[in-house]
Amino acid sequence: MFLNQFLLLSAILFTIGVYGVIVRKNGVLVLMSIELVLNAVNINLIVFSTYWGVAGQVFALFTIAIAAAEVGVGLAIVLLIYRNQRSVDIDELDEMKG
Amino acid sequence: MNSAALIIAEVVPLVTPETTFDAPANVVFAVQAVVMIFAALRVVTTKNVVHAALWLVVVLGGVGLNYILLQAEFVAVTQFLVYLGAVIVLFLFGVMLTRAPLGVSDDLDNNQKKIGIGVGVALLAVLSYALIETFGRSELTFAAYEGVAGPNTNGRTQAVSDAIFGQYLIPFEMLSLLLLAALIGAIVLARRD
Amino acid sequence: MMNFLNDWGLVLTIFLPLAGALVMMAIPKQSEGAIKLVALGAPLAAAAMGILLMLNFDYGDSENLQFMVNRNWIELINSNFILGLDGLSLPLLALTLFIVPLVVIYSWQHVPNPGNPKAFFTLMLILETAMIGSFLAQDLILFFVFFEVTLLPMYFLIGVWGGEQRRYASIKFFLYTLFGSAFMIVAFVALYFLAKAPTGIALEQLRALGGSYADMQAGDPLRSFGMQALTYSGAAGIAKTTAIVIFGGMFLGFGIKVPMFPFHTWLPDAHTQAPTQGSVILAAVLLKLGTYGFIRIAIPILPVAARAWAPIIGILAVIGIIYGALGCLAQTDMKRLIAFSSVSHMGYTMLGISTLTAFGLNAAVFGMVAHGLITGLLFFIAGSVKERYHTLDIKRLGGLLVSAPKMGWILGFATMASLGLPGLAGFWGEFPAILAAYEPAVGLNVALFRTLMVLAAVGTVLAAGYLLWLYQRTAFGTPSEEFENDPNITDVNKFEWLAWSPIIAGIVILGFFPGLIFNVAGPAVEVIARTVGG
Amino acid sequence: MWFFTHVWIIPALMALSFLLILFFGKKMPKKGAEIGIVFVGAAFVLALLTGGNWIAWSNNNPEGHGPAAEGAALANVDPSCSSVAAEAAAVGEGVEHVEGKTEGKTAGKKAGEGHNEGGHSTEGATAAAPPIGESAAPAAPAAPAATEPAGAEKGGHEEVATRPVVSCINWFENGDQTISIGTLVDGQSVLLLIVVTLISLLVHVFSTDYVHGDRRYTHYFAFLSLFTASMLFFVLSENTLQMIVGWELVGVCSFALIGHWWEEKPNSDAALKAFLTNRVGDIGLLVGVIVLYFAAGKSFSIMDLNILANEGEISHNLLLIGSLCLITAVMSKSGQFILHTWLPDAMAGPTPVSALIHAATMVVAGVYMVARLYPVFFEGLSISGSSVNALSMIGAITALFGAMLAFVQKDIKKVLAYSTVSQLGFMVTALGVGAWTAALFHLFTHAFFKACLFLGAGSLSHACHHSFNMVDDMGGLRKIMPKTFWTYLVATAALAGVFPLSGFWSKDEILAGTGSFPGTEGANGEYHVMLVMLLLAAFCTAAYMTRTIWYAFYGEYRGHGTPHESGPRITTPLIILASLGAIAGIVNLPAAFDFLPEGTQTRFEHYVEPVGLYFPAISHAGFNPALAVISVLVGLSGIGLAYLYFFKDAFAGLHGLAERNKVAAFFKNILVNKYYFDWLYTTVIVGFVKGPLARAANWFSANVIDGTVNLVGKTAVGSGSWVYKNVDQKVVDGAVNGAGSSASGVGAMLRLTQTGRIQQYAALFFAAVAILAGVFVVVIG
Repeated sequence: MFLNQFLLLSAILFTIGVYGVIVRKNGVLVLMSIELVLNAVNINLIVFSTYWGVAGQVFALFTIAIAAAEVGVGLAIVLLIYRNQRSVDIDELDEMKG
Repeated sequence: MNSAALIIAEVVPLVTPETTFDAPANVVFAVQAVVMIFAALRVVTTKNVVHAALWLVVVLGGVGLNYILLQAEFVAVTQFLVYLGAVIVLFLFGVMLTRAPLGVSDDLDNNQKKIGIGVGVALLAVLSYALIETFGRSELTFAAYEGVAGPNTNGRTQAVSDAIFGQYLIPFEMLSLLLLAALIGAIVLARRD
Repeated sequence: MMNFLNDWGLVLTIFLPLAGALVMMAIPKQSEGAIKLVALGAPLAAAAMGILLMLNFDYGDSENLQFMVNRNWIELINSNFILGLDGLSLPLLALTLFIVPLVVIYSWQHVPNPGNPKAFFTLMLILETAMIGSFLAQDLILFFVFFEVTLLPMYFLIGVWGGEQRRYASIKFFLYTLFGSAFMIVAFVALYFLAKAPTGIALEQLRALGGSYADMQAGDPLRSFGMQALTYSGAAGIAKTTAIVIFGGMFLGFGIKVPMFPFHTWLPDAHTQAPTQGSVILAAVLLKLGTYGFIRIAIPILPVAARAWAPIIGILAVIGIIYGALGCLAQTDMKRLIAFSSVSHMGYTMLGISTLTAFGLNAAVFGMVAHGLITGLLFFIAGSVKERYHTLDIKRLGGLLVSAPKMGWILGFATMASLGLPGLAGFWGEFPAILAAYEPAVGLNVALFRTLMVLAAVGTVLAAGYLLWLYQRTAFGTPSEEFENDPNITDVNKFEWLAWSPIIAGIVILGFFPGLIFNVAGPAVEVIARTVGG
Repeated sequence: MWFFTHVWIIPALMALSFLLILFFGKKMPKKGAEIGIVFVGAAFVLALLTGGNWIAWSNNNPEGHGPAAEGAALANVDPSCSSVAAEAAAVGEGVEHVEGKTEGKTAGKKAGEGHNEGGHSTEGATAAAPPIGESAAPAAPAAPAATEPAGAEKGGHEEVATRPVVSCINWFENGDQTISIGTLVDGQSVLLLIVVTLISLLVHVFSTDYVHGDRRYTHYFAFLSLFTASMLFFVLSENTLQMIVGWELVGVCSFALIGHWWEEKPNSDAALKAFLTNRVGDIGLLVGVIVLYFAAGKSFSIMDLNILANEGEISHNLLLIGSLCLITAVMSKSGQFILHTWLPDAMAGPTPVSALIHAATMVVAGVYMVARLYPVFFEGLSISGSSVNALSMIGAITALFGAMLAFVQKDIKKVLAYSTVSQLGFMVTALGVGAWTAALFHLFTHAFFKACLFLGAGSLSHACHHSFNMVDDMGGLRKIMPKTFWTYLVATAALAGVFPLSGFWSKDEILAGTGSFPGTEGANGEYHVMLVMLLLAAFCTAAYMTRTIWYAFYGEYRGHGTPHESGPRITTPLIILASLGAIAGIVNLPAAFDFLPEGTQTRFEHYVEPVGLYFPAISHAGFNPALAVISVLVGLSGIGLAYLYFFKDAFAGLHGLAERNKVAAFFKNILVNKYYFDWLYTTVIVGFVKGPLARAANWFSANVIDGTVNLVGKTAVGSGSWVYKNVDQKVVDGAVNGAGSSASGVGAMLRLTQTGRIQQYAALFFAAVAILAGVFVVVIG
């Protein structure tokens, strides 16, 4: 097997995730896209761990844990926003409106 | 050789491609890769929030599969447990609690599709160019595992645990703190008052 | 004593304010007195430290870094914690240490809405640490870190304590600069990978730095973020085109900060929306990070590219001068006008830099300090005017000399200083820059630069135009009946005196003894000019 | 010697007085006036002492001949100020090329005295070649007996080189150059030193009464001091950089004093106009100084510059460019056409200020600068031997047209203002035609009688409830204000050039200096046009001054209230100035007056005009009786005609002619509207913008240059706002707001600015990352 087949796969996932982050309006969906990105990263970590020793795996684990935390908090925020303005439409978060 | 290559050159001993092509692994990979990509695309394109969550399940599962192919069983297991177990459930709760339209709704994307695509493609192009430039057809050898890995795979898991509780103990503890903080934070945020 | 300074002088100067910030965190919100004391004490301590340094600074040897601190930092990328003070950093260090305490004094009773002095001053102190750090850092990564750290406090200062449009302005400011610095860091990394060890004397100098350079052969990859090392390497081993691209990255990073002509639009918003203290610090110090970066990093490290870029920089600078002036003429808001005048004035600084001559660079350094003092003062006054009149609309102001004579005179003074009146600091930033443009570094297009010189000279007229126009509208005449006998409109109060009189003194003193800066920065910039063959 | 090296004390005194008045003035019993007077008095005394020393210093001059002497004369130039002078002083290999010059020069002077053909002398004076020098030298004894002794005498004086004293300290180092600050003391600077301090002192005294009880009495005196300080600083400058500083500082003082009563918009407008117009000229100053800085081998030092320019070390073109740039500066500061328009408006300031700044001292700064850097202009404009050049042309035009404008003014101060413009034109012309001494001499005399006239006008308005409108608010004050009347009369006569008052002598020298009048010897060139224009100007001058006298002092009182003679603090300065204006002429009697005792002629020339390496070999037009007579006649005829017209009602036909006769009306209009060439100008340039003829009429009445200035201002603001609105806010800014949006059109942009910001930034960010990575990987890799 080649390195690249995994790396390219993760690259694709990553890109898709980015696309999602840019395009999706619904907060939950944005979070999901972020998950995609994180997983892409994890794949890379693991791939290189095959060269580099288990450190890569350890970090992948960390990432997973942190991702979990992030989702937790993220969803909580989304929930809060929803409660405040009855919508999770990020577009309507015009706090930074110019 | 480009400079991205320089970075890697320091850490990756490039391997001469004497091909040890094992069919099953590759076949499996090919299949799940296709599935994953499709699923991932659906995640970001579907008009139904719940479906998106479910497609995400597929992707995450695929990722887990990848880990196995890469002989990182422990991580794979964690992936299944944490993601498929916890995260997805979380997501579904989120969807439910925020009363997201359970059915099809056309209002999930904003008006930046074009840009999104543009950026995505550009990004992909650059990344893949760099990757191909750098690794070309270099083979995947599990060099790092040789030392620790006997025929049984416990060795690797053991190595991982050694690493976590040895070298990376402090980060690990930090992590636990972080999780705690996240927990409290989530509660505080979501608490209705 | 000397040893102590050598080891700790710079570190303390940088981190005393930060320490202050930490202390402040421990103080409860309510006890404002204590907070203000700390807020004033920390910068003063830093200033005292700085004065000690300047007293022990060897002015005969100001082209070399002194009080060097060099510790390992990030071995993996061979980036070290290097600090150093030379003739180029010293004036700017002095400027920072000078301005911040005054800002704090001014804030004594002017903490802008929505109050909360604790947070306000904490941010201010963090900001000072970051600013001083960027002027003293001698390692690209270290510099970058400080450079970026300046963003956050300023972002919050604008975003929380700013005017109506504050959110927009703060985001704009943040993104613009971040955008630029993204290019900058890429340029740095590229240098890290591409720079090679030079040959000849430069190699000797490089080796003399010791550490990983001690036994380098010509052509070895340098793998370093150290400014000195990179300067000695002088972009050896980097193809000219590549060097030009890298310089382009830095150009964006620094040029946006300056701000140079096409990238200036964040400035008026940021200034108009920022609280007075924010504007003052922004104008007085933050903008200088850009120009400083050009002189300290971009030009000496990439001399060849610098020569290629010089004409572009020069042209943009002059466009900035004229354009900024025209922009001023179009303004109806006092603060916005001053902000645009910064664009114009920094144009002179950049023109001086673009000539790549010792004279021009020296003028640039002086221009930075002068502009820092003068525009700082102008923003102070604008703030006080706003506080009294609750508007900065030039049409509605007027008769300031009647309702607040002293403030009117001070405004007049600042105006005169700003339009480059000889005998005041502003002149020494402008005239030498124009002069240097007559004979730019060897190899640059003389005809072009002489044209630029004339245009820049025309710019001085426009400057006089808009500044006097501003002064006539605001200070002369009689106050409009809406402010006829408004009790709020009082003359300069004691805190304002405390904050302003040092600046005024500074402007006059520098105006009559320009040597105070020229002689210190001269040798340092001369070395740089030599590296680019100016 | 002490005085020459410590002359810096004088400006320092005034600066000190400024600070004292500023900080303690309000607390003083006399509100700070006394401080000013004490200090300026002290300064005046010091200046006088310096002057005395200078005369002594030039008298006990070691008899020296030839280049060695000229080099040695520079021994008192601090080497750290002027390297060139230093090396010249150390007489060495630099001598050879000095040789020919000095020979030729002295020879030229002799020839100029002796021979009857100016042409040859000019040749000798400029061509720095020994052969001509030798050919001319022996010719001197063979001159007519009448002029010989004088000639020889003069020659003897001339050969002794002036010994300027230059001392300086290191101001700052920039790059590799050291820029110094210091003082240059020679006849010229000492002269101005005395004039400035004297007039300033008198004005101070005058003001204590005139602006008594003013809103900003203290500030007024503070700025008077500051002005005096800056002017002296300028006068004593050792290098051109210093000159710029002084130049601008006086400018700012004039700004502050013109706008002294800034509550009224017109005043502040006038102040702005003055400052901005001067700024326009300052472009020329800056550029010129820069050019010359590099021309003189990266040195600001006046000595370096002059010596190098003088010895042809600097290319002619550089000098030409430099001098032309500086001429722009002169045009603005010394109110020459076409930048003169600020000067009449500047009369919005208090009258003493007009007298001090806008008549006697500041406005001559331009003249002074030209005189100071004379070699630059002499070589650059190749004044010698030519018949026209930019400087003289501008001067002559200004002199004539300014004088004509003075006719139609109702405001007495405006008359005087235009008269100043015209007289400055005289000086500039003089410099332009090479009559250096004449120019300085006229500067000297003019300072006295013009200051006297202004103060007189002030005294008048003081009596007439601060009105300056002589046509409507004055008249018949002869009896009521005798002191003012007589002083005013004397000064007028001096200005008109009535023999033997000072004005006659200086003006006559200028006229002779044009070298155009047949039989004039030893002038530098033949400037025929100039001579004619100057004569006309002289005529007008005499006439309009008579007119002011008529309106102010004769007829019956037309104002309201009962006027009264002003107090002693006003009249004393008037008397002093008037008497000085009357007698000042004797200091420079023509050399031809050899019936007078030995050593009474051309004292001014002898002490003021430098001789040596740092000054060009100008030659001096001899006194020409015929020309003198003519100029006096011209003056008198001017007075006479005006007298008949106003006093005796002669040519009754002419009275009110303008009302009846279309033609006359037309010509009057021309003057009222300051020449219709403006009209052509405005109609051509902005005609199509103007619209209906009704508004066209307004345009006519507007001063042409004003029109253009406003036009420029408006367009500047307009384009500014346009650029700001469209480019700045839409394009550049829009590019940011709309970043990441490929959507086109403002509508889409607006929508974007309102929604989806966060994600835009995300998009922006990732796009940037992509691009960067691309650059990084592809390009650099």
